[in-house]
Amino acid sequence: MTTKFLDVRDLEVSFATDQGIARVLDKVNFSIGPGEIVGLVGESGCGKTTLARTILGVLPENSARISNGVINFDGEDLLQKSSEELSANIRGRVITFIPQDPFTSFNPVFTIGTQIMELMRWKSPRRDDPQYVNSLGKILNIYPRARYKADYQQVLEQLREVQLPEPEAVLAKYPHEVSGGQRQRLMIAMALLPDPKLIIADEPTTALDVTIQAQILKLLRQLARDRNVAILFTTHDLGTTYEICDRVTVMYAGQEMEAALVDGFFNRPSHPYTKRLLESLPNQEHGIEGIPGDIPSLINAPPGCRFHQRCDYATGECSVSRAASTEIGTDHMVRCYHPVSRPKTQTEAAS
Amino acid sequence: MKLFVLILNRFFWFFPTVLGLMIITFGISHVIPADPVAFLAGDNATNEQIEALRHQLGLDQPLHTQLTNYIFRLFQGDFGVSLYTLRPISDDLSSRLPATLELTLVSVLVSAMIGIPLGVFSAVHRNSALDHFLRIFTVSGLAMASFWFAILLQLLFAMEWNLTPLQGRVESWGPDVVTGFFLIDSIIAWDAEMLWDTVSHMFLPVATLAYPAMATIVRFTRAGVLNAMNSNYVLYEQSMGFPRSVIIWKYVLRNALIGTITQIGLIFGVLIANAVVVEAVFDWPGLGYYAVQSILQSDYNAIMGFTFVVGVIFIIVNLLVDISHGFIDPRESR
Amino acid sequence: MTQRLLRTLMRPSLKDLAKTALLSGLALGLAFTAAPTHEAEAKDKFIFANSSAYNTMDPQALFDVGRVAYRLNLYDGLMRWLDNPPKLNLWLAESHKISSDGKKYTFKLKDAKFHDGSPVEAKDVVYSTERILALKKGAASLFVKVLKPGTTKAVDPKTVEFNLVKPSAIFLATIPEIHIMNSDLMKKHEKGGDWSSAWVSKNDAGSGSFKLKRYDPAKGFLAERFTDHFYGWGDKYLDEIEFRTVVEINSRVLGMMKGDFHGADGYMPQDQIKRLRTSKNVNVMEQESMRIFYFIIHNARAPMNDIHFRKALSYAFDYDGFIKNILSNSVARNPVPLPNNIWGAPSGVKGYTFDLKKAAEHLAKVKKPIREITIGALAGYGQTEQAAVLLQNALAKLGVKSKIVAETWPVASGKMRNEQQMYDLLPLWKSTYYADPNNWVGEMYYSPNVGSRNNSWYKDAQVDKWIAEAIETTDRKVREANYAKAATKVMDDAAGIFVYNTKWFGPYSKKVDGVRFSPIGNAQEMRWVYFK
Amino acid sequence: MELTRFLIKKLVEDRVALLGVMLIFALFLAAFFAPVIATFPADVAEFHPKNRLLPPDDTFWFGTDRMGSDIYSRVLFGARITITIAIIAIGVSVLVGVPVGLIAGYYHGWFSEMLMRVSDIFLAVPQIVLAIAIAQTLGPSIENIILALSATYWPFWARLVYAETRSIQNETFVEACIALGASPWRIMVLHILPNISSSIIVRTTIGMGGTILTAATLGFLGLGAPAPSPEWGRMISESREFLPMAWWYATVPGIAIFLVVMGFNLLGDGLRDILDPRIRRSVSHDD
Repeated sequence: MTTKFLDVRDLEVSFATDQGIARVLDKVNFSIGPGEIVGLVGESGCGKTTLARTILGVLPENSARISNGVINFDGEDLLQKSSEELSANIRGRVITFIPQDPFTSFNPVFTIGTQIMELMRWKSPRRDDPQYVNSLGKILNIYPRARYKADYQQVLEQLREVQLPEPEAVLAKYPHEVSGGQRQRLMIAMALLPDPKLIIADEPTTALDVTIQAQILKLLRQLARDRNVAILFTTHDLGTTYEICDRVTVMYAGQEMEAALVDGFFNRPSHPYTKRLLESLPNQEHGIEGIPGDIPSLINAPPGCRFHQRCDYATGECSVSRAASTEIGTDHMVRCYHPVSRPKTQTEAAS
Repeated sequence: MKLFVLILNRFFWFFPTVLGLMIITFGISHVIPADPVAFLAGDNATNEQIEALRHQLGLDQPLHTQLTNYIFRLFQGDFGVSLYTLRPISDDLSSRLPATLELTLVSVLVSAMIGIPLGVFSAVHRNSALDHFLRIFTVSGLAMASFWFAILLQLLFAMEWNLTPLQGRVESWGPDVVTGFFLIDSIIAWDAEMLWDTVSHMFLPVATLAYPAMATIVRFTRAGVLNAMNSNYVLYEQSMGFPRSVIIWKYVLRNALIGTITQIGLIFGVLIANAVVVEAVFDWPGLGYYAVQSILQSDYNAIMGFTFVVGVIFIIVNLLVDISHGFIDPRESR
Repeated sequence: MTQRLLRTLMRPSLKDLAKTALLSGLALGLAFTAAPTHEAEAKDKFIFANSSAYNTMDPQALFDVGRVAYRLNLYDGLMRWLDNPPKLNLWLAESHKISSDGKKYTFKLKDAKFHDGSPVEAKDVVYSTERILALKKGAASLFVKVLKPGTTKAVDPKTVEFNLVKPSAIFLATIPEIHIMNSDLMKKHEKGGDWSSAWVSKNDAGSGSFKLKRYDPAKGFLAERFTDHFYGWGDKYLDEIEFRTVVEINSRVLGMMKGDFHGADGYMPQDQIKRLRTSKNVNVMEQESMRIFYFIIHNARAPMNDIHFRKALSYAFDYDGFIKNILSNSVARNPVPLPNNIWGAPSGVKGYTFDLKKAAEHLAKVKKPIREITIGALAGYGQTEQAAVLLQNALAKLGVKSKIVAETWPVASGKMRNEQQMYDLLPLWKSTYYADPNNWVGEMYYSPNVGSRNNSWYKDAQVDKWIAEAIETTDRKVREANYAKAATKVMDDAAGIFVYNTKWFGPYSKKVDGVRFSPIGNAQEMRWVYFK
Repeated sequence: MELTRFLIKKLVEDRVALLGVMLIFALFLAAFFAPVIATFPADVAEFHPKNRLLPPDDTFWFGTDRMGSDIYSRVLFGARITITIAIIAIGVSVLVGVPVGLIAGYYHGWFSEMLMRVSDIFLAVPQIVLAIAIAQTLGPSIENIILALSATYWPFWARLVYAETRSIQNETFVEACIALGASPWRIMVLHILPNISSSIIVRTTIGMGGTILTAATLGFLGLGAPAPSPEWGRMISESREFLPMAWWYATVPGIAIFLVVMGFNLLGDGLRDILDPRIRRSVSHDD
């Protein structure tokens, strides 16, 4: 199995709401290998966005609380890092972000150029390159002219790479002056510019219309491959997951249920929830209304597996505790006492 | 394009509004109880003389003729003569306008330069002690009667502690007038003492005018910043690790300021109005002081001239605000 | 599109602007440490803080004591009042002669120069006189009845003669109010028969001891010593005088105490005078002035046309409360329409006292019902309001309703000249315009003056007879007697409520000396003053 | 009416607004019971030159004025004047402004356009300046102050109501009424007015504060009630020539004005947060 260069263990995040404490992430395990594209699938409200934001360290300070867990990234625990350190050395440098809604994620009153160059100013790969750093510049904290030029060139190339026509013109424009698709391409470009190790793409295409979605996704996948950048790709859309992901992790009500390679996931789903999810594929975007009952409230949610109330296989223990995550196939983990389809293990085969 | 339409539209309405203003002032100045002509004619004028003067001033003509004349004269910048000094009012007003403008402009600057940062702070640290303090601070600022506040300041700073001058614009005659703005003129005259004199005379009146203005600015900036901080682009900027200071002071502030700028424009107009009282308290030789003097002398022509001038300034400011708003906010001008 | 272009164009320029602003700021900061600063003026400059604004420099436009300074210091008259009690001195005139019929006054002029160096000649006197009669402003009221336009003649450059319509004993006393203006200069600036009013309201056409250097209606005026002044100068004098308008009384007081001002108006509230006395810089001069405070009563209108009601009014005013408490004894009770300290004032009259019982008795004799009485007051003159309020208070106790109308002086003075519009009562001061009993009782209760200076529509054949006689004759004895009688009669008729005669408390810097007080000039003639 | 019940409930929750309510309540108490709670009720028209300008002590809680009257009592009676001015002036403004706004908003056409232009012109001059001009020409008196204020304030309501009417005009329930052939008046009064009442309430409350300030200012400039009226602005201007000795003379009425205006502003803000969701989202977005 591949080395896990992002490894989330027992992550527990809760939000304070008027009704009470909501455990939005309940002991979640999750990992990504280098250069891997991992889809984080689940209905809206299942906590995938929270997970993304937790990794980035941009949870709303005054309401969210991380009560437990580790986020191992390249051998260091991000949770141990100060927010200053995160924003200076991690965010926008080794981990970048593609937002869900390209329409509102650009600052409306600055030209696109201003905003991209702002990013480059702080996050350009050349940032610490001695040939561009001059001591005075460091003190006065100004953007060295030489580096600016170099960065600007890089930006132009990058924009061409994401297939934006006449990049210079685009840079002079205001966000409201370019189309949604173009904006999302810009977002991708910005995500790639600092040349990161991991891109966190939070439902990057839901705001776009279907035809564009496909292009954008292909583009994203291809660019990631070229540079061997890992992508954490949250979506509620199994279709897109199938198209671009290497691996999938399914979440339900703040718990991860199953994690597997795409092929294993779609062919041998073994968590009851996953199974139902796949069965309801034609209209899966409406969640799984096929299943009686509905998603439990995350506020003082039942202990154990949060799916058990709707699960046909559920037994007493399901409501008491969650099963440990067990490997039931190559790189195929599931957290259930009653996995549905258990393929033969090597030993069984031998005998 | 849109911006041009906006500007055109505003200009299109400029003149009708001014015209309306003229009609209002005319209307008011023609319901006055006492007979201005009798006063103008002097203590011992005979009735014949009064009638002669009335004719000379065209006050014996039918109202509509008078109105048209009035409007024509105003458009030529002729406000008539002061009933008290017989000097053309336009002279008096123009000689006093700079004093008022200087006072109000400085006050606007001060209030903005203090108010905006405070607004941002109280938004960033909302529900902090500072935030709560600022809320009280601003609310009181808006509830304070400016003339009373002015008197309190005088009582403490000038009378009790003798830190600042009590009144006036400068100790003696001020620098040789180039722009009429003493701050600038004293720099042109290269006279440090004069500059300090001017500044020290500004402390109290500016404080009086700037306080409520600042209160408004703080409130609007705070609201604007809070709005912006809950926006997606801030989330994005954070997620991409932009330095917090840059996010707040550059990206959030610019958005928040769109609302604030509009306010500042309106505030400027309001300040010119408040200047009436503040100038009266501080004997600041500007339009307001002139207006109050005219009130004490029942110099109707002067008062109407003042009303008209302030009105026009007010209209122009609003015009500029609308237009500048179009410039600041790119979305306005698609 | 376009405005984006604009914006992109503007952006760098704005940046530069900011930079330059910053740099220049620094530069200035540095520069000012080196910048030259005023050395204190070597000249002796006297700064007077005046309560009312100098709206004009035209000596014939105004005739009030509050702003007499520019008339006294920039202009000269043929004669001038000096000292207290005031004496009439020859000034520009070298001598004067009155014809036996008392109708022709001939003045010989001294050799005097106007500020532009041209000589002061008879034609200038003529011009100035004609101007007063034509403009009918300021002091004109004193002359329109005795002088007809075109009757004043320049016999030769140094001799001028006035031809009166009828003899007038007070004409000489009013001569100082004809301020001589430089006729050539004036005619140069004449516009559309305005007698150069527009020009002279900002400029100086005089021959006075000081010549106008700077004038700003909002600020006041600054004048420098006129070295060629005919009167000549001793070795002690002021080089410059500045009369600055400082409306706010506290500013005047504070300025005096700090030593920024060397003089201020002499009719401040006692509370402030007390404060001034505590200062080591200020020396408060005290002089009995000739400025009586009284209520005009509209004698022609019911119920005031009933003597009993008027007497009731006179008994209903709390003289002691007003003088002792509100004015803390800064003034002297003055029961008649003549200042106690002018000749002709009847001696030993008690006058009315605050006595509600007597008032009630008189009121009982008045035909009922009594309508609501309107008491006027001068907006901005606290004392008139307080007096009015005090009277209202007492009337209320007597069951007489009254309302107070505070209006500005121009409005009030307008109404004072109109029998219908005039208030029932109006408290105000009568200052010294010329130091002659006629200035008071003669102006205020002489029926021919009804509507102009007799604002109480008081008509009494006997009083008229006495005053007429007193104006005609030059016999001091007769005049003295007549004015005394008239004053007493007016008091007995309770034609007005006569309250007090002002004391003048002139705050002057301890540094100066030579201040010369006269009720007419209020010590604002600066040629006598000098720094110790 | 359920709106009022809702308001009361919310206001009790919002402590700041509650403070405002209490201040206003205090003002009305002072006004109504002035004769009772005043220590020297007669001093509004009674003067005792002997105890003139006495500093605060246990007989004269806030000292005495230039006529020797008890300032505490006079300030209480001053509240009556303040209330009268504010209520009548605002009342008239509302009674003029709201109908104008409704009509101009409901009907489209040159007449509406004209109405709005007129109100714009009035808004083009700073209120206080116009008020000064009017009050000055009419001569100093309470009535004229009220007149001046009404004449200058009505456009605010006209503008507001106009905008609100235009905005909800196309909503289905209005169109429904039109379809049902309800008379315009019926629609305006029974359907539109209730829906915009909340913003009118907010504007009016805040307007009160502004009006009181303007009125006091006019009084200070000597355009208000003549002596011996205990109008607050006039008291302050009277006091000036006795400063700094008689500091209490200027301070007390000033504080009175301050508290009252503060009260209306606080209440106004509270109401706005409660009634106007748009602003609530932005202004008080404190998680």
